[in-house]
Amino acid sequence: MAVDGLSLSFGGVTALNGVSFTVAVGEIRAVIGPNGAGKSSLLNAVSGLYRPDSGRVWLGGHSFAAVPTDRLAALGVSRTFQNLALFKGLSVLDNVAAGLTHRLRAGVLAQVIGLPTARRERADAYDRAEALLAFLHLEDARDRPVGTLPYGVQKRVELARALVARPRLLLLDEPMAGMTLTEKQELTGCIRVARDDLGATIVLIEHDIGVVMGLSDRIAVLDYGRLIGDGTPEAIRNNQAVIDAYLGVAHDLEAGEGI
Amino acid sequence: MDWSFFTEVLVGGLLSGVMYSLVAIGFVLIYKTSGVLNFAQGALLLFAALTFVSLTERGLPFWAGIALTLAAMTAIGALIERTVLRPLVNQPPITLFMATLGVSYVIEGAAQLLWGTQVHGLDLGIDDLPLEIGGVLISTFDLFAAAVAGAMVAGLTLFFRYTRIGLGFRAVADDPLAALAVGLSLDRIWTAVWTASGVVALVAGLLWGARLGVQFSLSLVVLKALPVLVLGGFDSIAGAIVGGLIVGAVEKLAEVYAGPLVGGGIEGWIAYVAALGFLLIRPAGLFGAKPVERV
Amino acid sequence: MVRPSPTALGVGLLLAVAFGLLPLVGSEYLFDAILTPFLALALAGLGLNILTGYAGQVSLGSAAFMAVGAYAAFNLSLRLPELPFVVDILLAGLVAAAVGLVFGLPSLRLRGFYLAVSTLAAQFFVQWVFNKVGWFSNNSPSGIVTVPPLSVAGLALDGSVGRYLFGLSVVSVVTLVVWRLVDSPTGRALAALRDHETAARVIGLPVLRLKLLAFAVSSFIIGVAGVLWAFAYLRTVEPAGFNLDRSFQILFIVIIGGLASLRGAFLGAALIVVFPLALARLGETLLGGLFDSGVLEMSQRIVLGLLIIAFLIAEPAGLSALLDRLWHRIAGRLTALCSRLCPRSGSNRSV
Amino acid sequence: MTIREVLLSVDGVEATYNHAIRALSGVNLTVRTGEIVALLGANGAGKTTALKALCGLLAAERGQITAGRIRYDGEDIAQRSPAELVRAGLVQVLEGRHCFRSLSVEDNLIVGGQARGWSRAALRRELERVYTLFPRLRDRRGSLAGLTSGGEQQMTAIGRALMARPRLLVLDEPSMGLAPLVVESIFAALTALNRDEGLTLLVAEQNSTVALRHAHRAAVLENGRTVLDGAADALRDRDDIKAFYLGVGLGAAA
Amino acid sequence: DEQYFPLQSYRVGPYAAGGTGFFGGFIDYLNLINTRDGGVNGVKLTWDECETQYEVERGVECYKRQKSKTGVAAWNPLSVGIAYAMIDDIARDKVPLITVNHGRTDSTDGRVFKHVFPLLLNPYSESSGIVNYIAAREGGLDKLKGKKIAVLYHGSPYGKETIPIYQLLAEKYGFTAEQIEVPHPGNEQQSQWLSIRRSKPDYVVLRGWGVMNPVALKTAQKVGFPADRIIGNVWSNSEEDVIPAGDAAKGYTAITTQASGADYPVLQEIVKTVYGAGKGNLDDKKRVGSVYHNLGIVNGILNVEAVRIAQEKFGKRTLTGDEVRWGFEHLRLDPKRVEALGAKGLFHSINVTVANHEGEGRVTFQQWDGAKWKVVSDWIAPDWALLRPIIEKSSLAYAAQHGITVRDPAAEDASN
Ligand SMILES: Nc1ncnc2c1ncn2[C@@H]1O[C@H](COP(=O)(O)OP(=O)(O)OP(=O)(O)O)[C@@H](O)[C@H]1O
Ligand SMILES: Nc1ncnc2c1ncn2[C@@H]1O[C@H](COP(=O)(O)OP(=O)(O)OP(=O)(O)O)[C@@H](O)[C@H]1O
Ligand SMILES: [Mg+2]
Ligand SMILES: [Mg+2]
Repeated sequence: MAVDGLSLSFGGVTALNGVSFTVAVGEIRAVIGPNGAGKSSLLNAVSGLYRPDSGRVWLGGHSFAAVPTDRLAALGVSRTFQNLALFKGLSVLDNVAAGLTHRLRAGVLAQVIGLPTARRERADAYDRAEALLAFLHLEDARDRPVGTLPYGVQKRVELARALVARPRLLLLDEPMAGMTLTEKQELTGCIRVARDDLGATIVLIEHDIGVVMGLSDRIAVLDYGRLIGDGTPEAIRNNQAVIDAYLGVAHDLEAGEGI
Repeated sequence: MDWSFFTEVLVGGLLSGVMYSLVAIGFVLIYKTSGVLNFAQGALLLFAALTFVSLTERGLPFWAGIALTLAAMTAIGALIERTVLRPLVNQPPITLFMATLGVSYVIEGAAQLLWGTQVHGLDLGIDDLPLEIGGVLISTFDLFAAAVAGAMVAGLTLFFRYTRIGLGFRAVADDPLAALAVGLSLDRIWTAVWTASGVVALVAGLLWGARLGVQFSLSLVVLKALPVLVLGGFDSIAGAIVGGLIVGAVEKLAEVYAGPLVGGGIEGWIAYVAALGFLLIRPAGLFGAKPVERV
Repeated sequence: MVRPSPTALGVGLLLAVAFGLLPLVGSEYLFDAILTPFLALALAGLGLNILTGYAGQVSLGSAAFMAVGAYAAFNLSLRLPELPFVVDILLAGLVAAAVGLVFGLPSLRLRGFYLAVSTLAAQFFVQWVFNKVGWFSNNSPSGIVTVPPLSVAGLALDGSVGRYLFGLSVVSVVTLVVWRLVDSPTGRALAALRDHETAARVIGLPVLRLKLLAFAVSSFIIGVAGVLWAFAYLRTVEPAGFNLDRSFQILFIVIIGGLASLRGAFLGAALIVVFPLALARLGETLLGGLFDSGVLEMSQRIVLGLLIIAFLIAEPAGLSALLDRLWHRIAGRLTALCSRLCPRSGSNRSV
Repeated sequence: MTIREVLLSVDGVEATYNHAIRALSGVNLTVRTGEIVALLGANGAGKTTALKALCGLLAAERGQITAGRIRYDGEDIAQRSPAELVRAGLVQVLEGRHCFRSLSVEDNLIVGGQARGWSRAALRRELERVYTLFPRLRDRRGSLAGLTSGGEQQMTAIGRALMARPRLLVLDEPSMGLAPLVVESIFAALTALNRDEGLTLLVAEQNSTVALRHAHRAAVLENGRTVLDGAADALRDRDDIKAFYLGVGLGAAA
Repeated sequence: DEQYFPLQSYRVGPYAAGGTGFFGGFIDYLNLINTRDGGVNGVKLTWDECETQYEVERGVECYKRQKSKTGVAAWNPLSVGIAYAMIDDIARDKVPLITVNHGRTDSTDGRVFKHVFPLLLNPYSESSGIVNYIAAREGGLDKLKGKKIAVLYHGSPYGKETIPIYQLLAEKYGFTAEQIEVPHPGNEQQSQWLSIRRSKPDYVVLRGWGVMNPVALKTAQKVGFPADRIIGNVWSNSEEDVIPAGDAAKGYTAITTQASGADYPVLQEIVKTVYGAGKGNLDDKKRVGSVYHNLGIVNGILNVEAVRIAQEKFGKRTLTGDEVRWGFEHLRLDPKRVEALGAKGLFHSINVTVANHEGEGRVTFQQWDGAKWKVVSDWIAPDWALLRPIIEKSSLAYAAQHGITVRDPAAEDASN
């Protein structure tokens, strides 16, 4: 994936201002920056929810001025949202399995009648969903409607839904907000596994610097819609512009101590 | 084409439209503070008109009748807040919508139980003799109604613009839980709004009642108000008046000029179809707030 | 499945009673005044539930689709008498689905009450067409049509029991299909759409197709309910019978019964059909001598309104959820009691 | 620390949702005037529920308190409406950024001050105070809150609560989604308010490191029950306790 | 012995005014017979009300509920929709169905609709009666030539029913009929009346219902159309239709089969015997003698007399429905008998036969003077000869469709 000269503004506000950077295959790419810097807007542009004013988005060899959201899943891209976007009325399992629905080939009638292909597909989907529940330790919540779960658990369900389709590109918008340290650590592990074993390329927005530093291969830093830094965690940690705009004094880093 | 006739139809349509706006305003008030289509508005209208007529028929003078009816509407507003809205705070709009349906049953039943099912005449003392202006007939009654509606809209618009209460209203509709958390008195706001929409119902009920007679069918005038609402936007008072004008004009012109081609009677749905077509271009009506959503 | 679940057992028992026992013991009044309308309305509720409960689109025009189904079946049986009636039903459903599709198009852009009010266009337009175009009512001067006696596959079903059994069979089959549908990935996709449209788009669900599908399937079922209404229940229909009140009645069934719950449609329909009758009967026997029917009726209206509110307050998710909760509580008590009496036998419920 | 009067006491509170799901089964908590108290616990421990319960907001979520007592400022809050509590200075910042979506950021703040009925001038002053705390909000004052970024919404929600000039500010996960600098400045500002104006704070936080650094005392919830209640510095230093209840040590070990 | 009248009444909803008046009058008359005469030849009259709200399904439910009682004499639903829905069952259960002043026009042909009785008037004869009245006002049927009559009808099956007959009458008498629909419920008629104002008809026939009537009169005033050139049909002729219109209704004229007023002896007796004993059905005594109340009373007279006539033949006991049907088929009340019943001037006469279930009722016209109705015409006879062939065409088609063998009146009369 890559973005090239992406600009986007809302009325008077410039959310993105000529942002260009690339994400290599198999990389964990973090995007950080102060609040309102345009991180989420970037993901939204990449997933077609916002239409950039100028610039292009490259996804797996295709270039788009505006990414067609409907084709996103088919392109192997999945994402999570900053403000939970779960299907509240469905159970955890169904939420996760929904991530696979676009793969089903059987038509409505076949599903209703229960043709063998439809049944097989469906069973497959649920098997994979169950496997992910196990992976993210969500088995206990399997049949609960997600609306009644604690915030942190809902975040994990969302991640599971994004992972279930084995995306080639995974866009994560603050997946660890509202989690305890233990859970963050667990999740960090999961994200690594997703990259190493499932071969996903990952773009990660996160405010927990400890997590970001420990997990990512390269970090892009946004401020007021501009890319103000781009490089390895080490380089970023010592980039004065980034420190001024975002990191602040050193002791903040202890937020993610232990990683 | 006969232009003076055209003007007459147009003016007549616009004036009828204002009558629809009168009803629509009541809906807007409730929608603004709870995001719900208040199905009981028709029942409120019936109740208000019926109460007023029955009181004056029993010999009460006009203003005493108005005062007593107002008191009744306030009581109803408070009662609804207490028994319906408070327990259902923070529920999805569809649930509240159903609850207003329940409320409408209760009010309709109570109104008729209390005052009977008879048809009453209502004379507001405004002669409805046609006024001829430049060859175009205009109804004095409609002019009067338009003036009342105009005054009401102006008053409410000013009220919302120059008081902070309007802000509170929108906050409640947006997120009742957060509104509670910041200390807005939902009980007072809701009571006030339901009472206000009761007052609007009284005004609309009197004007419509003078036209139709005070009877059960009065509650059906809400069907005229619904397309007005979607056209103008559910949450805009100005929208209610502009929507009313448009609906009235479209309806009359369509019936008079297109009606004969298809056998007439299209007035019953043309407003809905027109509103629908319009919505496809502007999904939140003319002045309605677009839903604010982002991920 | 090795062991039948309690749900399956319950449904089986219910069907056995409905098909086997009731026809033997029921009276004409029971069939004609209670069960048949109950079945037709429950079916309509089921149809609307797909649209409103599962796909999250509120419609106030259901009665129009019932009318389309009823008049389509009437015209099919009148004009193509050689077609078997079962085919008529399917075709009538399809016609309703087609009309539903057209009036579902705005849902691609509109939401919430804006969509709801715009479905009223269907309500009024369809009623107007049936009133206006004589062809639909076979040029009956009054627009009222009387349907031919019901007969399926050479079997005359024009008695009360026959019509009831016919309705019951149709409802059973459709319910089974609907159950399969909502349980299928497509059904889940509809619910996903309802809960979060953007997320649904992002995970690759065909949002537009799904919405239209919901409208089509829902209208199909409501259309079939219209056929039942006309052929199994009233046998005489007029456009005014499919008015806005009927639409509200159906919506009411769905919401009071429980959105997105198959049981809900039946519970809601039972409430709406049986409750007013029971209330009327009760009022008549208790107070009939004291007040006239109007006063009783008005009091019933008030009671009904209060009940709606009370139910909503007790459980906004509808009767179906209310029953679940009661059942939970009773089951909980029973287990507690049971474990006190016979400490070792654990019970594993699945609800 | 000198013993000060108890501002809030929660006594054996139990709560359920929908008369069915039990969320709290014995929460005890005391907050004294001028204190900063951290409420800690894993996901689903019941922090949010406890905080909603003590602000009278549970009913709006179809929850109910089934046992126990909550006293604020010496009075039982069972009979008080949320609006009265706000007027009495008990204000909560809800979990998950409940902004008024279709109001501008500034209007959100103004609504926050409505319970106080500020005069025009006082309102300006209060707004200024919030804008100084969150300069970002000043830039975005005219935008619809629903369209602003996650962090901006969180700032709006906190600012809105401050507009009511609370005596006891209850914060549910205030750091969520905020950049580290901002978290730091918020806590710094709140601590300053606490120091200078005696603002009492009750903070539920996952980010226990930050929370414990600023808090005087902390309580830990587990499965809807208070399992620990003590001075924050003690907790901060007791790695075993942290490891057990908050799971901090585990990461270090891994 | 008892004879039972199940009443599918409606006292709630949009048509409550009509329902309370009509069923009130009906019950008042039955009460009078019971208290004054001790029933019909000693057979007590009983009844039950079942509220329908004018809804078909409720009417059907009431039918199923009430039919199980013994001694059902006749059904009187006062609703076209309910009547239609009952026709099959009625034929099977063999009980007469009375649709006074309304109902299926073709059920006038009793040879096909054995148990259905649209007594006094059907929509076609009503239309013809109205045209005849207009002709009388203009000074003869030949004066209709070149005139223009607008028919403003309610946008419902009921309203539409007379479209063909007005067309036919227009062709026959050489006037133009402009038929204009008012969509249900009719609370807005600006455009219709503006069209009328433009086309300047000589008369407007108001074929309204419920709220549509006062609105029509008000809107007519608004566009300056004189009320005395508006002629109302039989469901636009009540006090409830004009009172809400206030002054706008002054001069409005409407057809009726029964005059209003409480001066007729039978009404006086009801006031004295029934209301005097506190058993009157109307809450508001002022409505005694109103149009709907009087229609109810006339309907009561017709029902009771049918029972009486049937008793002559079958014995003075509880009759079966089919026996009462026979009574209706021989319901002949000439003006003398009407006078004996204390109803002289209230209604004219009736003459039901096997072939003619309507009974050639005559109509009169009343004008509203702002406070009450005043009769302004003689008893006018519609043009039955013109209508009969149309009716038969329709009824025979129905018979063919439903496999009904058409009865032979001569044979029927001979066999009895
Ligand atoms: N749909 C929109 N309409 C108007 N303004 C928007 C919209 N989306 C984003 N913005 C504005 O664009 C800017 C960038 O927002 P964005 O959500 O991308 O920030 P962010 O980097 O994700 O911040 P945070 O860390 O707080 O989530 C913000 O100032 C925001 O208010
Ligand atoms: N509206 C609700 N309906 C039903 N159950 C609920 C509801 N809200 C919370 N719960 C349940 O109550 C329990 C406590 O949840 P709560 O949200 O209070 O935890 P928390 O400590 O705030 O968690 P988190 O750190 O994730 O915010 C959980 O088991 C949760 O599933
Ligand atoms: Mg963001
Ligand atoms: Mg929480």
